[in-house]
Amino acid sequence: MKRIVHFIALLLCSLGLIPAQAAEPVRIGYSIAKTGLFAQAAPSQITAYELWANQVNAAGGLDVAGDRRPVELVWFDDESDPAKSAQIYEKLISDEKVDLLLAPWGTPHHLNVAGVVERHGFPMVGNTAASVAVREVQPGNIWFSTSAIPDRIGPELAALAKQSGVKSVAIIANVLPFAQENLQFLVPALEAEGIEIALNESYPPDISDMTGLLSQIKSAGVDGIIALSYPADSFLYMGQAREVGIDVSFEFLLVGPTISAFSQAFGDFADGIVTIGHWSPHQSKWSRAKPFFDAYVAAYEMNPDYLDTALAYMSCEILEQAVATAGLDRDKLRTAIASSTFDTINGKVSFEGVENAVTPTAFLQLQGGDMHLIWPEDIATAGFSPR
Amino acid sequence: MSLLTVRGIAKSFGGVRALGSVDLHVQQGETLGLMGSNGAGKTTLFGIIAGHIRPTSGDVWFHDRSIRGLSPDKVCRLGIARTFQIVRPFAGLTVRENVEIALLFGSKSRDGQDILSEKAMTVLAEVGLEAHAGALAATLTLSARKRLEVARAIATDPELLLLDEVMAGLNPREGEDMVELIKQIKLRRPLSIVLVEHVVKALTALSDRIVVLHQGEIIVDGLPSEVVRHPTVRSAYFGDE
Amino acid sequence: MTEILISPQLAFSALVLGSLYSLIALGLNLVYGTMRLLNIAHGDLIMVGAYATFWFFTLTGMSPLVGLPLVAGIAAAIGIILYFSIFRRQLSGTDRVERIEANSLLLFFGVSVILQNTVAMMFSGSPRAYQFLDTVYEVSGLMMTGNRLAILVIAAILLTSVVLFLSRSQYGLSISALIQNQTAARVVGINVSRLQFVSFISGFALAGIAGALVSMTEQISPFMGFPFTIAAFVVIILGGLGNIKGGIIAGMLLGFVEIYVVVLTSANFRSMLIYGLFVGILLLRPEGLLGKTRRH
Amino acid sequence: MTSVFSLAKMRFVWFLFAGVLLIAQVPSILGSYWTLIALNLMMWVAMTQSWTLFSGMTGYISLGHVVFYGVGAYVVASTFNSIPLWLAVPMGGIAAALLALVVSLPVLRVRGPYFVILTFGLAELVKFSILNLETVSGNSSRLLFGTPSVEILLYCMIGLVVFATLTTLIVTHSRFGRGLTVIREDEVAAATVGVPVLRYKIIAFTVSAIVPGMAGGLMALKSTYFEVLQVFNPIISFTVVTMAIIGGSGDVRGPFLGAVFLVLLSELFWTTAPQFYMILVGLFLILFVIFAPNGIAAFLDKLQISRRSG
Repeated sequence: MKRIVHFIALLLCSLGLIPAQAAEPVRIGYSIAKTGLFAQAAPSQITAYELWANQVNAAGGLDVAGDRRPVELVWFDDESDPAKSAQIYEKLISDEKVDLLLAPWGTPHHLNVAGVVERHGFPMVGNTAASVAVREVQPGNIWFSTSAIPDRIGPELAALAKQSGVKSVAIIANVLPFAQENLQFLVPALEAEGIEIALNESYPPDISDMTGLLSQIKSAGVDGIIALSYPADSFLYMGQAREVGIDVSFEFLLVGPTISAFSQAFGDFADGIVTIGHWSPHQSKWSRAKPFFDAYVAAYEMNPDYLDTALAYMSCEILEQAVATAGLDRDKLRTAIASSTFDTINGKVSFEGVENAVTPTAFLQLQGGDMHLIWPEDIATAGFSPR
Repeated sequence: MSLLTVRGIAKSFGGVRALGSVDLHVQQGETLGLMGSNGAGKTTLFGIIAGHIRPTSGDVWFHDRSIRGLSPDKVCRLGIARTFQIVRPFAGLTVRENVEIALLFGSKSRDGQDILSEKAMTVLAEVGLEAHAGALAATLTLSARKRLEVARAIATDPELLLLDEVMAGLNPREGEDMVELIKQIKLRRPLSIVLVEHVVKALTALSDRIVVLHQGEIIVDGLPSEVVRHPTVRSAYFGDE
Repeated sequence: MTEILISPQLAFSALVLGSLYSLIALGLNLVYGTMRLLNIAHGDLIMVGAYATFWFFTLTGMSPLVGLPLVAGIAAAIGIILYFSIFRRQLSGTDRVERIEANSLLLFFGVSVILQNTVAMMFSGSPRAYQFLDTVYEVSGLMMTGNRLAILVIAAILLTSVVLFLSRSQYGLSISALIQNQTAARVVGINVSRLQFVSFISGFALAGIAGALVSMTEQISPFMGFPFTIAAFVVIILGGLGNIKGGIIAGMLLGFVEIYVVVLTSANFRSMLIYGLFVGILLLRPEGLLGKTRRH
Repeated sequence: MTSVFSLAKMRFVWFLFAGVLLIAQVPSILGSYWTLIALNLMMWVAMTQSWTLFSGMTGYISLGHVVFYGVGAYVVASTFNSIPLWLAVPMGGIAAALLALVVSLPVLRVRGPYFVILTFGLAELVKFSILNLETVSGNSSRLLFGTPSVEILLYCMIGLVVFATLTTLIVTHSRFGRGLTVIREDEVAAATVGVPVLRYKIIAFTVSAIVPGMAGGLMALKSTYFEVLQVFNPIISFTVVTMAIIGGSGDVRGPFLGAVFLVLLSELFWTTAPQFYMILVGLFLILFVIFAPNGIAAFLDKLQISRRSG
């Protein structure tokens, strides 16, 4: 019920009854999808931003090349419309005159905003964009922290499947871009690994029952299932796969399992599900990982999204460390982000062009209610365990 | 050669027969009365002639061309106008605008707004509604609406006018006025009329000839004087044995 | 292929989906049929029902099934507020039906926006879910998850009881009469506005219950309602607006088409075929499958 | 539509064109952000104006206007870099009109809520068909780099607004327009007095698809990323209907009033109360329908009358 308190506080704030932060704060702007198609994905990102801001302020403020200043988040609702998102960054930069920018949610928004930050020469560290399209973005003022890019996921996933002893797979894919991009690179990769594709079906985003699809998969008698799914259909898949009695050793869902609600809905049954993600609190090599996890759970009474929340928080850390050295000067900041190496909850991160050059494309598996990195070896926190 | 010829028109709605092979012809300039109890098929016949209803079989000729299956607006522009038993004025428009529309689309004339309004006023004068020209059609009394219905029909400058129970629901006085009105129209305009009416007095007063429809069949066709003497009609309308 | 087609598994899923469609359509039909209001906030009432159930369950551990009357009550309460604050005024007006329909479209659009964003503001947009009745029962090869079985049973009970109520009880008959013909109903001395009120809030209550059922199997979020609204409209149009039985049949039909089409063709064509079927049927039968032809 | 009001309307139209000229100055005066707002505003006006041309006048409320917008956007996005834009955008308009023409015959057979939902369903059908098309052809999303500047798009959009407004204006005062309005009044009666109902409906429906088609094409160029679900988003249809009804449909002024009102209103709330601006917008919609059920245009007329008489 924290939410309600929160909501009342916000009401009072916006009515100006509660005085806002004092003392020359650093204003950090971003747009979020509070409403519309992506509204249910956005919180995973916002919570990261808010948590980070609170932590920084609690620690006496943001280190701006030496002197500490409080941070103030400035955001607007982009209604899940990428065009509106671009509009908002235009406003944040030219009207609101914010000092720093954080990224919006999702690939379409990132790509639209890329044009704006480029035009204004305003550096921004991206997070939740995952598409080969990011490579076409002209480098300079935007960087993508993610390593979950389809043309890398394909081969890696195929390799993981191979290593996990998968001989034949069934693939079902949402027709939306991210899933289709993955499909495009996955199929050849699987063939290269000599894994037979027994079934390959796409389905529309508003599919409301998968029994037919799953029955076909069941009768195909495969030992691996790769569902290139979005959150809603990941839920649908889980619930009905269970009913139909799907029983394979390797089960992969693209987007969904990292969401806290997912494990709440399926509990133990979700155990063994593999998904994309390159962060886990269990990786002891990353000293910041566990503290972040604990702080998040304490603040929001739920687990962070292992992919989006982690990415969002990483981008904050990168920005924080860059500002610490370079201050708010955009050119200095740009060079700092482009050249330095950062210590994040996801370990060391540095950029080449627009891409994260360090973090490997990795996979998570739900094991005993926890998310464990199972691929690649060097960052794995557990081995793959068949369902 | 007659103005309107109906040949073997039959119509059934979902198996229920409304009209069974009706033959009918209307001569140039004549007023034909159509008589018959409720559900005899009078309105259905009007609907078929005016193009609102597709006949199951049979054909309708106007002058020397078949108008079977033409859309109502084409039929109208060919010169057949009809009124509805339950009047349907353009409630949101003024009385004058109602008539203007009919002039604009029904008649072949293509006048500017001013001439149009003038013409509309003359038509309204003809039916005695000029006083209400500016009023919204929705606000009219029933008898006024019936007149508007007639005005709109004659404004399309028809050769054949189908009047569907224009007296229904009117009190005797209004009824007589309506009879008078139709007589006047008939005098002023070179048109033929088919008249559906329950009020036998009005029917006989106006018609040159009367046809009696009974359960979708024509049972009598003759001069008013003959028809009122016909046994079936007497039993049906005057309740004699 | 064929053994999949004849497998009871598909039939079961089709029944579950169909009964859900029928249920959400029923609520909408009651509101439209009696008042000619296009309730495009219907799905959002489902969303509210889902959230209420979720919170009851997570906070008090109350079983969604036990909570059904409570959730129905909440939805009905919203209905009551809306009826007295907005819609009674709308209906008392002497506007043409088209106007009422157009305006109701707008009013409910507003209501929808408000509901969605209030919930989003209070509970955030993040998806929620809970575990309930998810043991899988097997009956001679047919596997049924508890919560899906529950959906089927409850929906079936509600549908039959409403249909019986409308066709047997005096009160129900007068509602049907009202749906058939407003003016006639007035003439025969039926207290129209009271009946309208009753079916208005029953429509809302049914939406709430549908939401409770949905929440047992799906993730819920503040903006989950729209697809349900659409489904409901597709169904009641197919069944013929205001035709209660027609709506139920159409709902079932849609459920079966959806399930079997995926198997027979490809999942990829699912939405195309659903809407294709919908458009197609309307073109062949402008008044819906079981609608009566209206005269203009 | 008595002469007094059409005079009032004419005057209003001059105001509008003055306003449009003013909006053309936005880029140079108010800068990039407001240019985007202006572009949106003009887009909504164009969309709503074109909607009014058919739905406003005939009373067939279409909830599928987005389909034309989406088709236009799709044409431009899919031919990007292979066909010059000055050609592609009009092609978008033509494609949309063709679609309208093809579906008009069957679709226009149904009335009332059936039509409302049918148009919606049709839009969804096209959306999913194109989505499949894109999946099959293996480009589920498209990048549009090197599109014309927002200023240029704004000027083109203003052009569309002028075009759409003039069309509606000419139509409302034409024989054709009067035909359409009586179709709204009573279709059967209209036919009986000789109004070619079906032909008129088809023409109006087809013409009303051109502008949204081109508007969609232009808006596709505004963003670097094209995704089918975005340009066929049903919310666009809802917004158009909302603006039309708020403004007062069946009247050339309505779309301007409706669009300006809603865009500025939400912009205002959106910036001042980001947490719950949508709720405020929702409330406003409701209050609006209750207190000005016939739209702003009618509301203004009322004021005019009362000023005259009082």
